[in-house]
Amino acid sequence: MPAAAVAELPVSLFKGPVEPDWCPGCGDFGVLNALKKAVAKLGIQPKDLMVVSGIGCSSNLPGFIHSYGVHSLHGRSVPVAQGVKLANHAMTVVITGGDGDGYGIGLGHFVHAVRRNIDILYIVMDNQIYGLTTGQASPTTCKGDKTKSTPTGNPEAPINPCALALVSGGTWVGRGFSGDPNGLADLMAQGIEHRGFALLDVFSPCVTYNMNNTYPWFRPRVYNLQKEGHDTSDRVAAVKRAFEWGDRIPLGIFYKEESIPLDAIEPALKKGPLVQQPLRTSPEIQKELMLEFM
Amino acid sequence: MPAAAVAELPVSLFKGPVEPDWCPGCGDFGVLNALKKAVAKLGIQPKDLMVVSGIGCSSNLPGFIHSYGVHSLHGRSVPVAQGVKLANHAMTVVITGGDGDGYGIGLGHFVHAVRRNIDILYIVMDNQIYGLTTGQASPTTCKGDKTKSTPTGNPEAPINPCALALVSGGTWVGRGFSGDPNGLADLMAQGIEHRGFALLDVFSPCVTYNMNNTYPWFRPRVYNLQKEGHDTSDRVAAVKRAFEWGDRIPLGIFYKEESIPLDAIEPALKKGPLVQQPLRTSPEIQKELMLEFM
Amino acid sequence: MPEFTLGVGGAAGEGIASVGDILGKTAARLGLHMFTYNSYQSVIRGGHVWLRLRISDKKVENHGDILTIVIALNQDTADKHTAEIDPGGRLLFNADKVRVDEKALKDGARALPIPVAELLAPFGKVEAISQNTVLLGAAMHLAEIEFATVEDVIRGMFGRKGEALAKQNIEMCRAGYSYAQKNFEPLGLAWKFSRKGRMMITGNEAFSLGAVAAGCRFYSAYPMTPASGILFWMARNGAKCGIVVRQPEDELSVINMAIGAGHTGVRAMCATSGGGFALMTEAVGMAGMLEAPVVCINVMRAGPSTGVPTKTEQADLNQVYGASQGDFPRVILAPRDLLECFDTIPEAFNLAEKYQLPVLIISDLLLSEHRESLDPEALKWDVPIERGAVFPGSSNGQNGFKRYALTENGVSPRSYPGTPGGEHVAATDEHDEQGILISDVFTNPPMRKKMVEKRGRKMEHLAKELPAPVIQGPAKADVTLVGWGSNQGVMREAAEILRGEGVSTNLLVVKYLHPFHTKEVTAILKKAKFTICVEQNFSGQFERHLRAETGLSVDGHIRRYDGEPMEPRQVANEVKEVVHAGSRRR
Amino acid sequence: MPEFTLGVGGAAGEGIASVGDILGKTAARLGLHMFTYNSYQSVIRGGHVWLRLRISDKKVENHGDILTIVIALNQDTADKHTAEIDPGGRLLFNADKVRVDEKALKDGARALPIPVAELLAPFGKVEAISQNTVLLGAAMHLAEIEFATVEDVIRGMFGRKGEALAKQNIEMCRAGYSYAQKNFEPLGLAWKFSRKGRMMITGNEAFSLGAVAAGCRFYSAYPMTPASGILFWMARNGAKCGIVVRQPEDELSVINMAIGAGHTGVRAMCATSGGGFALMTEAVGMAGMLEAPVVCINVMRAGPSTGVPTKTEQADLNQVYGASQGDFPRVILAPRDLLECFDTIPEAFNLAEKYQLPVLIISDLLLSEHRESLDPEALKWDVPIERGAVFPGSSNGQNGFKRYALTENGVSPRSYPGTPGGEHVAATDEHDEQGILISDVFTNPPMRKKMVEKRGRKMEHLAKELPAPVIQGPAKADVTLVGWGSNQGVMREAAEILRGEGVSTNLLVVKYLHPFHTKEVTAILKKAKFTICVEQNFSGQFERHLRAETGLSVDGHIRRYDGEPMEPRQVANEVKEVVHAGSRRR
Ligand SMILES: Cc1ncc(C[n+]2csc(CCOP(=O)(O)OP(=O)(O)O)c2C)c(N)n1
Ligand SMILES: Cc1ncc(C[n+]2csc(CCOP(=O)(O)OP(=O)(O)O)c2C)c(N)n1
Ligand code: SF4
Ligand code: SF4
Ligand SMILES: [Mg+2]
Ligand SMILES: [Mg+2]
Repeated sequence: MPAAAVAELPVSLFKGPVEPDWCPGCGDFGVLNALKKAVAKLGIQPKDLMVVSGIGCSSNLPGFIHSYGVHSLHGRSVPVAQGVKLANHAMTVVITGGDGDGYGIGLGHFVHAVRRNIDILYIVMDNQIYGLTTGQASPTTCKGDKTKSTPTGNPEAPINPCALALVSGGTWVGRGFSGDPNGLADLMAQGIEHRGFALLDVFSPCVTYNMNNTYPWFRPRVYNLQKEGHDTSDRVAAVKRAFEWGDRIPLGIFYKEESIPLDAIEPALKKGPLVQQPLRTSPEIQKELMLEFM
Repeated sequence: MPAAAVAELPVSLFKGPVEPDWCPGCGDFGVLNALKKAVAKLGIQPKDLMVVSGIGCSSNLPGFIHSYGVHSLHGRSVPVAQGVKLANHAMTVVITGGDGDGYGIGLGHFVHAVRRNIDILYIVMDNQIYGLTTGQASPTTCKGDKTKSTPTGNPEAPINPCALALVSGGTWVGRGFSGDPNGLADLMAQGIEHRGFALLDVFSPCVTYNMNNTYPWFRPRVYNLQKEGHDTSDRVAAVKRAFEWGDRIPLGIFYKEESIPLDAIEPALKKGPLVQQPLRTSPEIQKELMLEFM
Repeated sequence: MPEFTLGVGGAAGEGIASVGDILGKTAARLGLHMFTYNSYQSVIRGGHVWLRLRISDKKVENHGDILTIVIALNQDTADKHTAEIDPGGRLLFNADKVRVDEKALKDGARALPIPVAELLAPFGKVEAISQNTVLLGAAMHLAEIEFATVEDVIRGMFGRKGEALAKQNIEMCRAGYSYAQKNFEPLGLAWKFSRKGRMMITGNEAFSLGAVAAGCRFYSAYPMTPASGILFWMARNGAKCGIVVRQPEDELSVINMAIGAGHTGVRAMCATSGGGFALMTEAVGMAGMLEAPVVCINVMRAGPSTGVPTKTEQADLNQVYGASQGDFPRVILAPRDLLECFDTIPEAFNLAEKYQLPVLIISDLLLSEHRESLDPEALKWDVPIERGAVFPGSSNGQNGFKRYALTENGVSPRSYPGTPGGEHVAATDEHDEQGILISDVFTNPPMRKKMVEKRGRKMEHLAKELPAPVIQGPAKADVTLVGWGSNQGVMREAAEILRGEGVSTNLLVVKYLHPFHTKEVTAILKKAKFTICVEQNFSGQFERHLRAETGLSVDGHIRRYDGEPMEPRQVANEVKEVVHAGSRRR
Repeated sequence: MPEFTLGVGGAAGEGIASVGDILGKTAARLGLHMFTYNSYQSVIRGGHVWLRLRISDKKVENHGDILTIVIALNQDTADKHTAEIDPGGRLLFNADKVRVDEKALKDGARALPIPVAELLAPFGKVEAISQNTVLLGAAMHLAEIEFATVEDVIRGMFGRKGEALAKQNIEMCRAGYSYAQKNFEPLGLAWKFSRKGRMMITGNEAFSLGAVAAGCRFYSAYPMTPASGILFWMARNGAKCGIVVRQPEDELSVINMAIGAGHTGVRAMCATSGGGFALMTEAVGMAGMLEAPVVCINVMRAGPSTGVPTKTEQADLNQVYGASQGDFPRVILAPRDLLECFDTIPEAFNLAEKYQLPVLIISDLLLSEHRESLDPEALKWDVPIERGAVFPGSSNGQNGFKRYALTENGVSPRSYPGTPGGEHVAATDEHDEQGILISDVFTNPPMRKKMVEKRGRKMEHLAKELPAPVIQGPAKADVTLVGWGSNQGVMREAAEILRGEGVSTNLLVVKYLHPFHTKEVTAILKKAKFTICVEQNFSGQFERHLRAETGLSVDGHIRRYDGEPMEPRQVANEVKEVVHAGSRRR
């Protein structure tokens, strides 16, 4: 991603063609604003930004930012984004989606993308509910919570996305809160600058269907890891922090390490972005390929 | 599972209708033998045992044991088995499969099954390779290893199945080695007796396609957790152990806790196995249901 | 024949559905017939929601194409629908918020402002959404619906806990009603209320009740519009009906769980929409190979891909027909009306278990989500339950049970897991009679051939059981409309309109898509003078299916694919155009 | 016309493939033609592997149905195949291990024991597998294949590093050769070696080379027989051809990655078999809606479900045709021979990019895995590369680029991500010209209709580009064989046999399955006297497709579904039976 320092851009440059149609007060507004701020600050041109999403309220985000975007299938944003990045690794690729999209139907792709470590920032608007389909339990819905699909309380334990990324070799794992827009923008900028696959789980309350994990519920509970001297190079310590839930819930960077992303070692990308490579192979190579069969 | 103590059965009772067609020396023989031993010891009748698998060399196992079995689709053994268990929770349900099947294409199902905690033992014959399709990299193939699909070395980091189960709320997580048949049978018996979803990852070398993780490679490296005073009630300590790889590789039980499996709290199962429930609803309930619409 | 259609429009979240529910339920209780269709968008708040509720004293099978009363909850609705109101119709609106362009009204239609704020003043500070109840009250007066029954319905909706709330709502509604009584003439519908209590129910709810009647014991689903209604019903009512209800991580898991449960001996069902069904296809083939019974509903919405999730279409036939690789037996059923939603589920389970195969049901947003009145006596709870050949068990504890015995009709007795002496492995690899793989070690071509044929034979036998299609309407007619599934409701009324206009019309609406009644349908079509295929998609998937199964092409077609359901008058008019064009062509 | 067919049989792991490779390559180098088909099982060691290699001095397009020389590497092979050897043929076997029942031999066929242990004695302790090389040597003598060229081939196979090993193998081979020279008469084939060097290549390898010629830059796949050959080739050669090759976690990821790459402006391809394709179907619909180019190959194997993974079948047509919900444009191509495997890839990419849609290629185990000789000059590396309409960029950095502009031919210029001024979101929800969703807030039925029609128009224009099908053989004939894809090879030879026997026969083999040449095919079939559909499946999927597209039914059919490919003589005989039965019916 941007190697040399570049000039900041105005946030307004990223204003999308239509206004977001989220419910008033939805956490996703904060995520959208923070993302615009982050890319503006990093000086990434709209043409060089690709925002990929799945399906869900949160996954509508690419429609609300001026840049390239793919609004793909429910659960498939992660493979689509990896294909985009490998095809043109000069672009900044950001995935934006929901907890159902990424941790439910898309869980396999997510964990494998972490270990594959292609240079992408994955932002999950984790509202612990299926918003767009009007309020069923998601994989991060707390045990016992009542939803439309669990009217007598959810019997399943939630997954722990940050811990999953941490034990799968994640090279950058963080958590934000859409109630803290500046902190969030800052985390996004760091996640984009990180070379490798970065997971940013964001508490982005659904004000319509999740009456448990609301802004007022989060506010007194969240604290900043970086303010408590957490060692971001200690994976086990990071897992321990990721287990924290209840009275104290950590935000910030759990773990980071220098990494060489897959797109930096892939042999076919050595000569530059794939999309810029000529389509013809040389007659020498053609001959070599044929000779193998003779 | 069997509440009262029952008589052991002869292992020969579980002899399947055909001889296994695995390559001579394949680790899966050890797993098959250990499984027969475990169920014989626990006194589970063949009719009460259901072995579910996906597709792969390892997934051929149900064909080689006398019991009920479903040899399902590549990657789908886990949901099929959950359906079986919910339909008849009086049966002992064991899933047997491979690393590609369970941790590759089936990863999402695996992690979600862990958090769902239905009473099943999941045995993965982890040979760190795709055997049946003749030797491609699997999700547990080590970084740098050469395979048919990675002739210049695998650029992706392996996943850590035990750690994944541990951070997803796993209530019983263990690891065995087919080079230690007695230890393996014992782990299987414990995994079956555990009430909840139990993951047993088993090093089961592929002698044909994996020349890195061989019996001689494992033997000097493996050690027994239980012999080193590991605290199986400490989840974070278990994660730390699961990270160990290289000179010292732990076997045994990483973590266990008392749990109430989902099949024990599911309201529709309170009256006994679903398959034994009558199919008609009472006229009172029918009336009640219709009245809701009037 | 008194009848009217009410349209209620506003943004999502403005309480449009509850207006429809209260009025619809009231009508059903009074013994009237109703049909409602809600046109909404894939957005949680905002957008333009437009619900049409048709009420009549004879049975109605679609939302019609008239518009008698419009309740405009916002300006948008007034702007969009004022001009659509029939002559003689009425536009009700909140005089404080909405401005109406009276010039847009048709002759004889009238705009009736309601001073909502004034009427709500006695209630103190209330939520903005309350306007819907006031306007509903006014509409009740216009439509001459008895207020006492409305009171009952509202009370019933809030339940015991909500008595205070119910009371407030009733009074708000009465405020609107009384205001209208004082100021406006009613429509003069001259109802005769039979007071025969009817249910008001959606297609998805009818599927759910059908599942209960069938003895379904396992339901799994992942949320997806327009199939989610079944999941909602099941989540609320499953436990009391003895049904295990699970929402797993994705549709792959959904159907694989259901097949696992079905294989184990319980009746298992799942449902989804097109995109979710795409993910299920591999497992449909598995059910075919394992010979495991499973019932799966694909509720179509406007595609392709995510498409228009809240709009209706009939374009998943190719997908369902072609689901999964290879040749294997499957059944495809397309219920044609609300009652068939109920009846089809026990039928599907009987076929699935007797023939040990996947039964795929095709519905669509229109059929699954519309609300309609239904006689409670019409629901046949006491359906026959046929479970097919089941191995009773034996003391033989050895290998050798022939799960896939080669039989004359292709059906081999199943052994539910747990049955002594019936131990076997059900495998997706090709296998012999015992279930032992023949893909390994020695691929046995003669056995392979026998197994393919055995599975194939099931279809021949099954086909004989299915009721043959019949012509609806006069045996001979100038025009024969041909269609499938949910379009029946609009096709029947279109035919009636056409007959009223002197164009003799009958119709053939197919429910049994596969296996297909090739002989019977061929006979019908060969006799027909002019055939028109009516379907809700772009490419004519059913028309092609018909040709594939019979070799016959229709003379013309009517297709709609903008997401909105067809309307009877529109279809009738198009039929005339098509016939005109077709006869010129000849 | 000298020709012979060698059969080599043994257990998996006994080196059967290498016998075929050495002899096949040698023949190709000498300027002969060859075709080999390996019949194996889904097991890593053991089983019965049976490879047939047909060598001729004229082009051969199938493995034939003669059997001249058999090499029995184990007892099983001798037991199974002794009786199948043609009169005049030879059975070579290891005298130390295998017993032959001479009575089973046909008249004039002979069993020739080779004292393998004795011949290998000079080499010291060698692996058991070495018997294959000795027996191969003996076969070379019988078939009069020049030993010097065999030497070259073996040396080439072991490469520079394996010189010592190569030498040992050559000497082992020579031991068998010399022994046979001394003891047995050769077959008397009287070859004339042109020494025109030919390639020996599989269909999967031809697909791979075709991808290179097309400028494919991204290949993703998850291992699945019989498509894995492409992945193996790509993994080994991708980097040097500038192709990114990835094996992700499953087929869902495979195709979604490829679509992401294709959307971004590189030519992206993926391949799988039926079960994997089932998982890909949802994304095929996504490509249709995003209007993203992607090429995907479904290499069929015997189904349903896991089926018989190492056996051939043509039963995925329904699946590919019906892949994904809704109506959207797609192209389906079925290459009919080895060279078309190569040619079809550039063609597919041109269509995919010019019309911005998914192009689905159907192959099968027979076509993809068989090895055949091929003239290197036949490979057209310099194919036209047509990328379709691409937005060049502009300085306008605002919203407003019309990615989905409504155009006459339905194609809207793409903007590769990274292009200034072309920013837009490609969405799977229905959208307007700019790509803004029309599923939210206000569903816009007129725009929805326009977009469905725009996508639909692409197919009409595309259809005009595709070469029309032609009759092969005489223009008029008593029998017209109709088929598709890989069956062409066997159908052509069957027709030749029939013509030789006085039954005038021609054939129509369809490559362009969708869009379909309805007009042209109808004209051909209407002119035909007696049509027989030949396909490798149970239900007649192509026969039904044909009827769906033309309304025409064939007069008879020949189907095989035991997993083994058809053979020309078998087909010719069945044709006569079908004609006989059919004309009696008439
Ligand atoms: C294959 C498939 N299954 C189901 C759906 C229906 N669906 C759309 S959004 C969604 C859930 C969204 O939840 P989440 O990702 O948490 O997003 P949110 O709306 O909460 O932001 C579902 C199940 C779909 N579009 N595709
Ligand atoms: C959907 C699908 N994709 C691919 C395959 C092909 N396939 C069969 S087994 C296998 C891998 C098996 O690996 P693993 O699970 O590790 O088992 P092993 O053979 O190593 O025991 C694959 C990819 C398949 N059967 N189905
Ligand atoms: S439903 Fe929830 S997640 Fe969706 S827009 Fe509304 S508040 Fe946001
Ligand atoms: S290939 Fe490997 S995993 Fe498969 S049977 Fe042989 S040794 Fe076992
Ligand atoms: Mg969510
Ligand atoms: Mg493996």
